[in-house]
Amino acid sequence: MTKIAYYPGCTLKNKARALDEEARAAARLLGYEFEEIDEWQCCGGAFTTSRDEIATKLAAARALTWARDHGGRVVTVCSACYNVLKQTNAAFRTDSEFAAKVSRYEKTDPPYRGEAEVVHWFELLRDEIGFDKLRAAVKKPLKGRKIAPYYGCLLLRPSETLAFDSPENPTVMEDFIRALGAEPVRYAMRNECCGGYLTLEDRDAAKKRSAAVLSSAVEMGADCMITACPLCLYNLTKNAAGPLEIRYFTDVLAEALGLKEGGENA
Amino acid sequence: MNKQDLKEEIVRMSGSAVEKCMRCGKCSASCPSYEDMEYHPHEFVYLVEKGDIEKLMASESIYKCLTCFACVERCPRGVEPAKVVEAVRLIVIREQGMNRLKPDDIPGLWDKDLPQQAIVTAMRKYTK
Amino acid sequence: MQKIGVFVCHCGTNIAATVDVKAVVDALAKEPSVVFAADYPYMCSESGQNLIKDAIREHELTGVVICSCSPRMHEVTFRRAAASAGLNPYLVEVANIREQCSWIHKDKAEATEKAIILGRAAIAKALLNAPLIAGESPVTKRALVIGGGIAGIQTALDIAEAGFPVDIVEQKPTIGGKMAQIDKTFPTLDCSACILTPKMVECAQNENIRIFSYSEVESVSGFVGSFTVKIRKKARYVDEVKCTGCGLCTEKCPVKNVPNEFNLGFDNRRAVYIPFAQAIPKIAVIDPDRCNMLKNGKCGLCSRVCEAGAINYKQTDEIVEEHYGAIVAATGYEISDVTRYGEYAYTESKDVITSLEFERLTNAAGPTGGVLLRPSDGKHPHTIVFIQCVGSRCVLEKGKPYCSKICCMYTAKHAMLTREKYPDTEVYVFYIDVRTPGKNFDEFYRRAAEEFGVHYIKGAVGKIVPRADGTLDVQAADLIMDEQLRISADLVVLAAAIEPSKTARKLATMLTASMDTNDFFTEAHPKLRPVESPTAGIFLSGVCQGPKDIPETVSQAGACAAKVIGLLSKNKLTGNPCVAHSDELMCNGCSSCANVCPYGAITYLDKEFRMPDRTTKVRRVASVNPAVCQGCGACTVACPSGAMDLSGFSNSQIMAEVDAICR
Amino acid sequence: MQVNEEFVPTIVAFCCNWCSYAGADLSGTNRLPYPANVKIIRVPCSCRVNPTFILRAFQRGADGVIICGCHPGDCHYTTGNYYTRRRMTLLFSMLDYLGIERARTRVEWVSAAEGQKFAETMRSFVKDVTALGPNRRLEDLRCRKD
Repeated sequence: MTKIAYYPGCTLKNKARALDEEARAAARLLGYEFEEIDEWQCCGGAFTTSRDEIATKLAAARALTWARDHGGRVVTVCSACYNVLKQTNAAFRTDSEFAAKVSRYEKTDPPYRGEAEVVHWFELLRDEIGFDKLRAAVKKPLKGRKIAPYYGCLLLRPSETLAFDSPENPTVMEDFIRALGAEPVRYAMRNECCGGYLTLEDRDAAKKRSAAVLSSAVEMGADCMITACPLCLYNLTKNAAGPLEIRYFTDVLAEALGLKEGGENA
Repeated sequence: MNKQDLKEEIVRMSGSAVEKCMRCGKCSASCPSYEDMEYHPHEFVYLVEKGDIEKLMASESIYKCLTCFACVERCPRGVEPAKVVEAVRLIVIREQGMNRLKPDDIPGLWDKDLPQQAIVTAMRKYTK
Repeated sequence: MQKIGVFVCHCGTNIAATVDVKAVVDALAKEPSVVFAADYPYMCSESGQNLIKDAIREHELTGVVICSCSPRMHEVTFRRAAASAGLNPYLVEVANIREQCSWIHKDKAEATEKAIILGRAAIAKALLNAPLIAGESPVTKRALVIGGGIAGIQTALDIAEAGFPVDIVEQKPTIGGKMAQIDKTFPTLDCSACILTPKMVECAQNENIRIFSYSEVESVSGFVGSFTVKIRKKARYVDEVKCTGCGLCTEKCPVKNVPNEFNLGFDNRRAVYIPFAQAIPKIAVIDPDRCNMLKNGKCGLCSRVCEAGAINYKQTDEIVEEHYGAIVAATGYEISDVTRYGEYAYTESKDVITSLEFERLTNAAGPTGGVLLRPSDGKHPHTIVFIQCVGSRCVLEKGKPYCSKICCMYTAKHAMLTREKYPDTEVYVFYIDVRTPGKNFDEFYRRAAEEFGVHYIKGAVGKIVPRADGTLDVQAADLIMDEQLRISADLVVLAAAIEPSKTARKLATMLTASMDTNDFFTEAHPKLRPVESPTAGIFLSGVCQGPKDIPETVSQAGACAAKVIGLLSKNKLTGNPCVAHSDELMCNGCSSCANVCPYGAITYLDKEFRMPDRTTKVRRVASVNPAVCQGCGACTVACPSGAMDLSGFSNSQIMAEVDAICR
Repeated sequence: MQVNEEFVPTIVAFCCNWCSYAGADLSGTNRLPYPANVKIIRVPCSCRVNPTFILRAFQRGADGVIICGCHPGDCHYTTGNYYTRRRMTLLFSMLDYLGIERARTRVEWVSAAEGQKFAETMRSFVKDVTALGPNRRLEDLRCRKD
């Protein structure tokens, strides 16, 4: 069992409890023990790009420092946490002024310089566990299911910093779906924004975004869509009514691994 | 702040090289919020380069950007328009009394399925 | 006693605006051995040169120092002037006070001080100059042209026309290059093949031209006037002499599913093939990766049907060694990889194609017989979107920072021809700028918009969404209308950036010719020597030097040929006298110098020396062949005993410069 | 000698005639400034630079020495810059042993087309050497100017 620092994030402890529990259960089955970071704080959901923003990046900085001192890596499940942690980490690596200010304020010793690695559960699956091992671990292959992967923006962009996958034609979720025995549906809107936080500011505008994503997937014959982001899930279910079932990727993962009793529902 | 200071402040905050823009419009072609904006990504870059920033500060467009980074990803010149939009918005909301979203607004926007993430992200984007 | 003359140039205000020229003259006049110092507005002008000549004669100067522009600019001018006044030209030194001083500094005091120091260093070096006499080397009167596209063809034809033998080395089985794949040419709309193939035939028939097709340059050694080149003739498995080009083998070959490179994979060829009908040489070639006989010995059909008995499965690569006086690089270009721009869905839809693919789809000799059909379903497209600058003018890692120059015009051509041939189509062109400098170019582009109703839209495409019904949803910005557009298209054509051939970098290393950061060959001077490489004897033709269209390529190819002819017309070349020499008394024969010499210019002699006690002793000592030495100086540093030195850049001279700068 | 803020180091730059010397000319043509205390010595190839030249420069009071050659693989004489790289690696470790700070010496590859890079390289080198202060370790006091 490999231990790895784990950053659950706010939503996984509340609205998206299943996302948290299923991710951990699947990890255990595949040989990973998620070790929750002590006293983690909410990442804030968005990385503020402005260089003079320090305070909004402190929560992520603390988690990263903890991860450095506990195995050197931190794994996330939520796309937003992944994005914020990884962009903050990059700021530590490239902006020495920012790094120095944070270290002075936090009194980190030795000063944090971006030594930790931020990985998403998908990256762990792809790069370490391998989809072959996942395929072998699948107890109930999702045969005949046509699943549309929804990447959204947070996992992919900015690609220079995140280096998660190709920003325009990513493949990791397609490979993941194939490993579970289902058929991935390729549709062009898989990397376009769902409307994000705009739903609180201008719900109608957010609806247009979600609708465009959904109709593109439906048109290509999907019967289910998976995402790693609670906000995407909310927008796609709440802001755009459609025939498509929207699920967390951990949900289909748990199902295929036989971690759910009988049902398909989350 | 005068025009030049404001421009320099935005360039410093965003780290964006607005003068590298060659006016191709790929940012605006990529923008999912285009229709909901009065000023579009390429105009943000252009107006900041010209130092004509008050117009942008007064516009609702600064709240419509999703920071989805499609423009940043596709800009062939490495200009990063989303960071410019964010810098203009921050200049506005950092002023006293200019928070776009107030904690008191939240109950009115609440619904039972709304994830915590939506609220924290919106607070971060729309408040100081 | 040395007598040095110092001449400081104003270069109009180029130098004088930032350097106090009079102060430099005054300071340098005080230097030891300086007997004459003067300034002049333009030292390179005739009267400036006369000033130098007169001073040499009048003051019996033994050395001259010119403080002026870069020696790369006018060193030759001043050396010639000195020579005409009876002074050995290698007694002239140039201090670079323009490019490396006045042009980069603003503060006059600072720049003046620096100019004085640079002048002192030049004086220190000049004091240690020795008269040098350049040797001569012969010229092999044969040229090599690397690349058989229109650039290489035109250069070879012009050289051959002047009476010199010339060889073309082409890596593909036929000459013709990209121009052979193009349908029509702008701005006249002549058929590309109709104007190219006569030139290809002329190459084959000209007695002075030899074509090494399906061949590559393996190695290059030597220097201007006498290069030795090894050429690898790849095995075609077909006897070039016996093959008549009848094509029977290509009809009988059972392997039918090899993607046809000439048609960019839109159709298939056989394992034995002739690239296209007008190929030169028209000789079949067997693809060793696909031929069953070569892979596992099972087939041999082509051999059985060949009446000429030309098939030879046992053929191997052959290395030919040849001597040349001049070498022309004409390696051309490739289409850059558009898959790096995932938003255009090139890998996601067959109906997103590059412009070169579009050429094949509209070419009468192409896979569709010249009828424009969608690659996905073979249907006639109604809405066609052209996207300009795909990868060009992109400063990101994946792109090309330069303008590819030809795309605006060929896109206008494609759009115009499409509208002319298929009036039921709607054609859109997304552009950033339409660049049409060239004779009749802008008129041509305007005709596309005005007479043929092509919709030119100022803006870019952000994303292409392939739809379930086979259409392509093109999401774009119209910057003039300030709106986001959605066009449902049947076909999208990407004007992909062009990039230098992938083989160019390797070739440049062999030729020791320099390249820029984009892998285009660098010219000796961007304005005044545009078809020569800084490496003597290497010439540049076509796109390998920078993006250009066919008319420009042909003109440059001719210019390049003229330079080659000028070189080959000479019987002797004056060499570089700044070569290494060894002090026999100090040399201990250790071979360190010979080991580092890239030219094999150093040999060893057993020489008899008189010893102090009147005995004689035979010692092994290094000897430099001045005709072969190129003067790099690697040996001077390798020599442990300090015997090896370099004329013109001697150890003591460089030390003297160091001392003068640090003084 | 006092290290004061006005300290202007003496820098000797050995530049290959085929690449960086032309690159320096290009930075001039493009009016890209770099400090005037950089003085260039033209050599036919970076491999012409004898380690003794560098020692001599330090002995005569230079504060920094930079050698510029063609990019690996681009040498006009095919392999000269590889010799430079090898020789200078050895020399620099010897200088290190002698107590000459590593930042006082540099080998850089600058092509004839890289005027911008030449100017930037010189600016950054001068900045590094200025930060180190005057070279004392190898300076021959008899050669001192003041």
